[in-house]
Amino acid sequence: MRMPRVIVLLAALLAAGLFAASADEDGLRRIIAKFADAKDFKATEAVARELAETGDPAVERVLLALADGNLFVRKGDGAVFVGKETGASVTLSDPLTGEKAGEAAKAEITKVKVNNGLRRLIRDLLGGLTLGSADPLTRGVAADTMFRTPDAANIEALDAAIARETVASVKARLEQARAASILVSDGSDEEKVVAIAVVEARGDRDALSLLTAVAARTEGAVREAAENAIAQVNGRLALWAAGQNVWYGISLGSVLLLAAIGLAITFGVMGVINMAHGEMVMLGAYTTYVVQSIIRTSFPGLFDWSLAFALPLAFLVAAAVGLAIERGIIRFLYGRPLETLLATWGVSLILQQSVRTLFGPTNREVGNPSWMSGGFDLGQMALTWNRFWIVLFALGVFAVLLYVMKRTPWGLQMRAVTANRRMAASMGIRTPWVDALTFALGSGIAGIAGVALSQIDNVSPNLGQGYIIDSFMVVVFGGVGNLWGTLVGAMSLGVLNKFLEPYAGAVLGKILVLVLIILFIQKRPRGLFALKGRAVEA
Amino acid sequence: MRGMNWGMTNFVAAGLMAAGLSLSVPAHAADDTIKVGVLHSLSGTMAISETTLKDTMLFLIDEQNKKGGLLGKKLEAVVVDPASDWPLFAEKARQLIAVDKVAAVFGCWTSVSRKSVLPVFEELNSLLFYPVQYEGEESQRNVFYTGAAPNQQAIPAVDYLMENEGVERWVLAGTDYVYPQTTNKILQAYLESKGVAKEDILVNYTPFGHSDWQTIVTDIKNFGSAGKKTAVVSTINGDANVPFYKELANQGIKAEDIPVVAFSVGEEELAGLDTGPLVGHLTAWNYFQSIDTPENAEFIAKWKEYTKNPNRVTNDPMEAHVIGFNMWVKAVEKAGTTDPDAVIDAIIGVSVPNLTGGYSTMMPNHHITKPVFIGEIQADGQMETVWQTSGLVVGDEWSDYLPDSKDLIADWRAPMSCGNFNVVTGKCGGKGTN
Amino acid sequence: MGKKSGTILYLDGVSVSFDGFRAINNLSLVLDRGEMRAIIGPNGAGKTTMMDIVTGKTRPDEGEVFFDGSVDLTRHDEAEIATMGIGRKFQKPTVFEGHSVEDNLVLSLNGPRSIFPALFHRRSGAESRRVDEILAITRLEAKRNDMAASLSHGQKQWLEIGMLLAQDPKLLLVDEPVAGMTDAETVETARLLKDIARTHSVIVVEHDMHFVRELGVKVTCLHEGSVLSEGSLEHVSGDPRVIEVYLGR
Amino acid sequence: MITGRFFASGADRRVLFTIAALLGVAALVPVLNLAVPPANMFHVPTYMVALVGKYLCYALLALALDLVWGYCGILSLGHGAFFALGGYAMGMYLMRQIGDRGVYGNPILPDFMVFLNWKELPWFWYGFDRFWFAALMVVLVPGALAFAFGWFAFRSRVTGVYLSIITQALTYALLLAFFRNDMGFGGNNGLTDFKDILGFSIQAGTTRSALFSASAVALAAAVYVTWRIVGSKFGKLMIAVRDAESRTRFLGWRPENIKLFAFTVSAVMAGIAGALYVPQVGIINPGEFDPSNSIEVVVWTAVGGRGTIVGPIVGALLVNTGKSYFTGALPDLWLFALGGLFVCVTLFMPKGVLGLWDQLRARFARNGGRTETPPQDAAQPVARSAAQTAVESRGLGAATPEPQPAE
Repeated sequence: MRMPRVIVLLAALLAAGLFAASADEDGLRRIIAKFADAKDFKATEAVARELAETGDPAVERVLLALADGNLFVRKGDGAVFVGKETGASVTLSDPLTGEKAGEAAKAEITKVKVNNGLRRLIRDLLGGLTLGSADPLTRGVAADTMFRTPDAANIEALDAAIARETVASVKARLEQARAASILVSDGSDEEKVVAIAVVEARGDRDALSLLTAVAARTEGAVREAAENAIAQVNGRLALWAAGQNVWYGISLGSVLLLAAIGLAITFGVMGVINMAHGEMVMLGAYTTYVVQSIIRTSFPGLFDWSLAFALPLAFLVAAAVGLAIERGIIRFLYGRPLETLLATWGVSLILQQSVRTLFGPTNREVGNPSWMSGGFDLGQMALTWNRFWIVLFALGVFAVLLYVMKRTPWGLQMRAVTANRRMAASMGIRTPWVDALTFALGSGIAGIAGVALSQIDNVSPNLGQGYIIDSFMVVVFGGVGNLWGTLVGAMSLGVLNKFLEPYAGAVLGKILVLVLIILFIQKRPRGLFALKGRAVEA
Repeated sequence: MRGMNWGMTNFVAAGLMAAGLSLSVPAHAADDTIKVGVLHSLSGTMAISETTLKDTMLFLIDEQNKKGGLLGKKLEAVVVDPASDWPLFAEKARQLIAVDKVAAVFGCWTSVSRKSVLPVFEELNSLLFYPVQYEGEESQRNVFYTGAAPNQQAIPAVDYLMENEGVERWVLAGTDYVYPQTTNKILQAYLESKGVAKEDILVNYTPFGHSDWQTIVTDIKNFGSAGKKTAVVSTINGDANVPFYKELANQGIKAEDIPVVAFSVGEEELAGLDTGPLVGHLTAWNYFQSIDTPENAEFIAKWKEYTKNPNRVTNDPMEAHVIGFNMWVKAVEKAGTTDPDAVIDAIIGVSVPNLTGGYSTMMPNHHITKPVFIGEIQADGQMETVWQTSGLVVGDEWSDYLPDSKDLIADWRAPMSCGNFNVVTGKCGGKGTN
Repeated sequence: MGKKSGTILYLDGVSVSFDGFRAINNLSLVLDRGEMRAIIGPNGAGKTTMMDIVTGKTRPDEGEVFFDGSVDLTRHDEAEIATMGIGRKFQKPTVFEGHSVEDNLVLSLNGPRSIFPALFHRRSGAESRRVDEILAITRLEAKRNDMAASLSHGQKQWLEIGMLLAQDPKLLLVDEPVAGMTDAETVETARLLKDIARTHSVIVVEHDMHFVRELGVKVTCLHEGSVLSEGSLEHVSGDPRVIEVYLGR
Repeated sequence: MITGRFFASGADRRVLFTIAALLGVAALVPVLNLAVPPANMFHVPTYMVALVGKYLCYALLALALDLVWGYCGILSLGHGAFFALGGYAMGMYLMRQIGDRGVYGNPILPDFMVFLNWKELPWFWYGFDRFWFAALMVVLVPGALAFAFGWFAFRSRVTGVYLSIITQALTYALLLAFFRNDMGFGGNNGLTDFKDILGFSIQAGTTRSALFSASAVALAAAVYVTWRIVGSKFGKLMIAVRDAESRTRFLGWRPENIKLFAFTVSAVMAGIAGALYVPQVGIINPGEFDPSNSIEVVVWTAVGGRGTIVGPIVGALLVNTGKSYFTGALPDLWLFALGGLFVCVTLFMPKGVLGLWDQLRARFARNGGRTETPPQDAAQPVARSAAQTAVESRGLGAATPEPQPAE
């Protein structure tokens, strides 16, 4: 299978532009009909290859349909169709022209089965076709595909493409693909050494894997060059890996920050140990689920905006529940922090079981909007969009909260009440309401944290429990009553965790972090940013 | 003064007595029913998986009663909640057997819950049908393992990847508990026996409910970029799967590049997941809801009707309960009694139709025969079978790939009646290798 | 060294600050053996912080603190300082509310302070006599078996002073002993303190000028963490600076 | 001495009565279980023996917690860790007792090590084949951990909520550690499949009864020890530390040592409870380290009445009976009931069931024209119910409870 298929396909593409219709439609139909007889993946694969070898661009429709699992065979007559499932029936269309060919019940047709190997093959087969695409992005992707599956036969096509290419970045990738192809060809050593330099410049994991393969199979100067290049690439990758680790740490830290920041208010400012804090997070996540369910059934077009609707609602739901807990239970227990702890633990059990009764014990599906799916590369670092937005979101929440506390009249009242309750009361501040609203604020923040966490974690009744201990650790480590402490605490625990993980493993890393926190508390019983004071302890 | 003392006595005594009274009430229920114990967590961390199985049992018992019950008596389910608390499993098992006098118990999910109740079933001589895929290395007289042993799930999956996807490099990722540990030990030995080099196997363990997969997914990505086709064999437990798959998808790992084959992800777990990015990843089970047989279609229809929920999914452990329950019914009918000893003797060799178009048979080692299916996850959260074993696979309780268990077999039929018979030394009791 | 001999408490150049706020600023104070001293000053003048420093609760940033002429108090913690013979009464009366008045005193009695003696402790006759004595001094005989929580505010103040006495310290630090007391109680307290001062060195922090007058001892006025004025009450209250920051207005 | 104090106060009488009742049960239950035929109405089924035996271990754990929380003011949210460590020490002994009767017939290695390809016994398993060594470890391991932890924590003056949270971190860290299969404690499955204890089959009725009696006697002994500690001058010091730690310090006592002693004694008691628990339930696994288990223990203590000796025992028995009942009868409601119990006890019954009992008795006595006062356990923390506080605040304008920011 070392046919110069790319050239063939390219030529076919040109031909397609000259002649509107395909030359040998009947031939293609004969091949397509073979899908009906393909009993296993090997047979299907052979048919797909045969199709691609015709070089006819019209086969793209069939192959894409096959890859997506949309190719069907009618049981009655063995005719092959591209189908689109709509409910119980399937809308059929012609595999070549795309003309509508009626509907069929699911029982009347069978799907042409496809597996990963086939999908991979089709991707490679189609890769050549897209090298001449008008979209530079697609051309780039095609070049990368060819880089990963280098083939000496591609060199000519790549040369042609490089000559045509106008976009510098795509051109560079095409050249890398060409260099890769040279490395697997039987070209001269000099040529290969030059190619190695090109590949080395690329400097990513793919380059490394290619170079490793080259080093293993060659001798002499080429091998030496490849080994040097490997060392170079490895060195650079190690630096990037460190950067990647920091990012992971920040990303984990931002999750911790989100989970802990509400607690920093209820625990730090009010001294209330809210063990039901995790359940506020859970309520936020379930609110997201409900919002998404409504949007899915009623306004599917708005799905990308679902989080925007969920945020305020989650805040309100969690804040309302928080308010009810404060008015109903906690206000009777002020000054008895340990008993608050017990009562709120009870509340957390009740909330968990309520959610379990209402929504069932299983995970609920919360989807990522399109702008939170996938990722992008920053140099050799892979960043995912959902983590990226969550980091920004966590910092945003932090900033808003800081603003509320420091710059708004409400924040002023809150701080006044914290500093001197009696004085504040005599100044006309309604302290019970400030307490209640502060608690509601902390709970509401936990609710919006739930919206963010629903994007990366399970939405189940147990969601909150997973975060409660970590949140307490963050607040206590950072220093109670200090929002900045919470920020620094969350980030440093996140980064620490991620730096320990590669050496100690995820479990041991976490244990080490816990032990470090315990030891740290011995050293600084009031946390990282504790306020010093002369207040006599009771 | 004296009144005071009596008050206290009554008080303490009342506490103890309340326990006795409340727990022994069901014992006086009528004798014209056969009781079946259902021991699945309805609260706590395992409720997520086990609640469905409780419903399945109630459904099956309901169906059986519609057919006229068993031995002329109606069946009655006794449901308890061991609340994902392992010692509570033992307590509840004891209660079901000793107080409620159930004829058989269907229950447990995690290995530790099974381990916790084992001594109770042994001591009180009752029956447990355990419906979940597990690590093997066990065969007990009172337990029937209707889930898959490693050779009915893990090994066929690895075979498939090797043969059909040409995988040469393996990541064995699991949650750090016994099932993944043992399965991975077996797989490692198996892969090495197939000529896979040690450095081409990466083993990774994570805690329960692990939610931050960034580092590990990157490791997998890096491991996979060594120029050899790589696959992930995932024994990651329940809850941790959702964030794992989300991270995989977001980091751009596609099934075509690095396929993940999972042993603990079924229809039920996928129901809580946006499956779009997972399409093409694999699962290995002995049953899929999507399997197109008349038996399965009928079962699914009845199940949806019973639960009054058209979206309710079915999964592999449910099928295991169906098989196990039908086997027990058949064995009781054969023995003419629910007496455990009689049932244990009668059930071996009992064959009942499974939902995938064949028959499953209870083997002398208390494991059953099953077909193995490899499925690809589809966008609708269902699996599409891409491969299946040509015949039925017999559950192998003692793995052939672990040095200390390769010589062991279990056979609970009359003369041998042993769960760990060593074929080399010819003795019961596992001795011989050390 | 010479300056320190004969003193029970010697503070020189002591400073301490919290988060940039200088609570005590270059404070120097000397108390002779057997002397009773009243300390006055507005809120935030550093009175309580000074006591914290003497009793080991707060470490000074700089300066010398000596007890009994030779013991460097900055090197010891609260419990050690207490066993050396410095007793402290808090501003807010702090007694063991869950214990009877008698038990409060028993726990305060001078004696071994480690675990096992406490575990196997049997009360001796001498201890019982001492408890009776203190109950008499503090006029709490009738309340002997009552829970400390049930005492009135004034009685708690007295109980706390009684606990100090039971400790048999060389130096007593008494923070606002008459806050919340009736006039009659105030007079009684003054009498009690004067009584105590015959055998002990005492520092009294108080706002109540009548009470200070009643004590009739040397007065130190603190302001912003350092000594503003020192001398007889007449001298201090006549000091224009004192009038400006504290008495006047 | 005991007789002299017998009539001293209601609280003491209650304690002595509990000891007597426990010893009585210890003697009687085995007879009723083994000698009385099942048909007889006085027969105690084995099922009940196992169940109540388990409760007694829980009661001992609750009592241990009460010693530090009720009397010394240290709210430990990690007492389950000491319980589990004691349990593991016993479990390791029982594991070694299996000998070559494990499924693989390996005379040295426990089964879980065999199938994970361990080649030799880890060093920390040495010695556990002897009962005396295991018994020593039951006491020593929790004690040493508590001592080391307390030594640092109390010396650094980590108090109140902070202490509670780091005790929680402690048990959480241990939970994660014991989950690791590499630790050599059987991972998630823990230790199970026990056969013998001291040569007696663990499943035999006589062994069960003996274990039950041992639990009852151990609880009685613990009640006695706690009672003597609490009644001594040291006990008064513990309460003093609880109510006014800095006052104690300024009197020259070292609160850190007082707490350390109480914490260590309590951990040892918890360890013994765990050791008695394991052979009766037949399994020990890392789930026992779960922080929520430790919090549940706190609830038993609170329900029964903290700062009393009998309270935690009553609480443990009551809550667990309720748990056994509800998880069977109304599985869905169990968490609601438990959660509601938490809330109600803290709001309306700060002195627990025992406090409520005394209150009701006092009212009954008043109505009946008698003047008997309820036994005042001097050790009860000064706590008021929300209802009381609400009434006071309305009527007298007294201070309402207010939030105090954690420093």
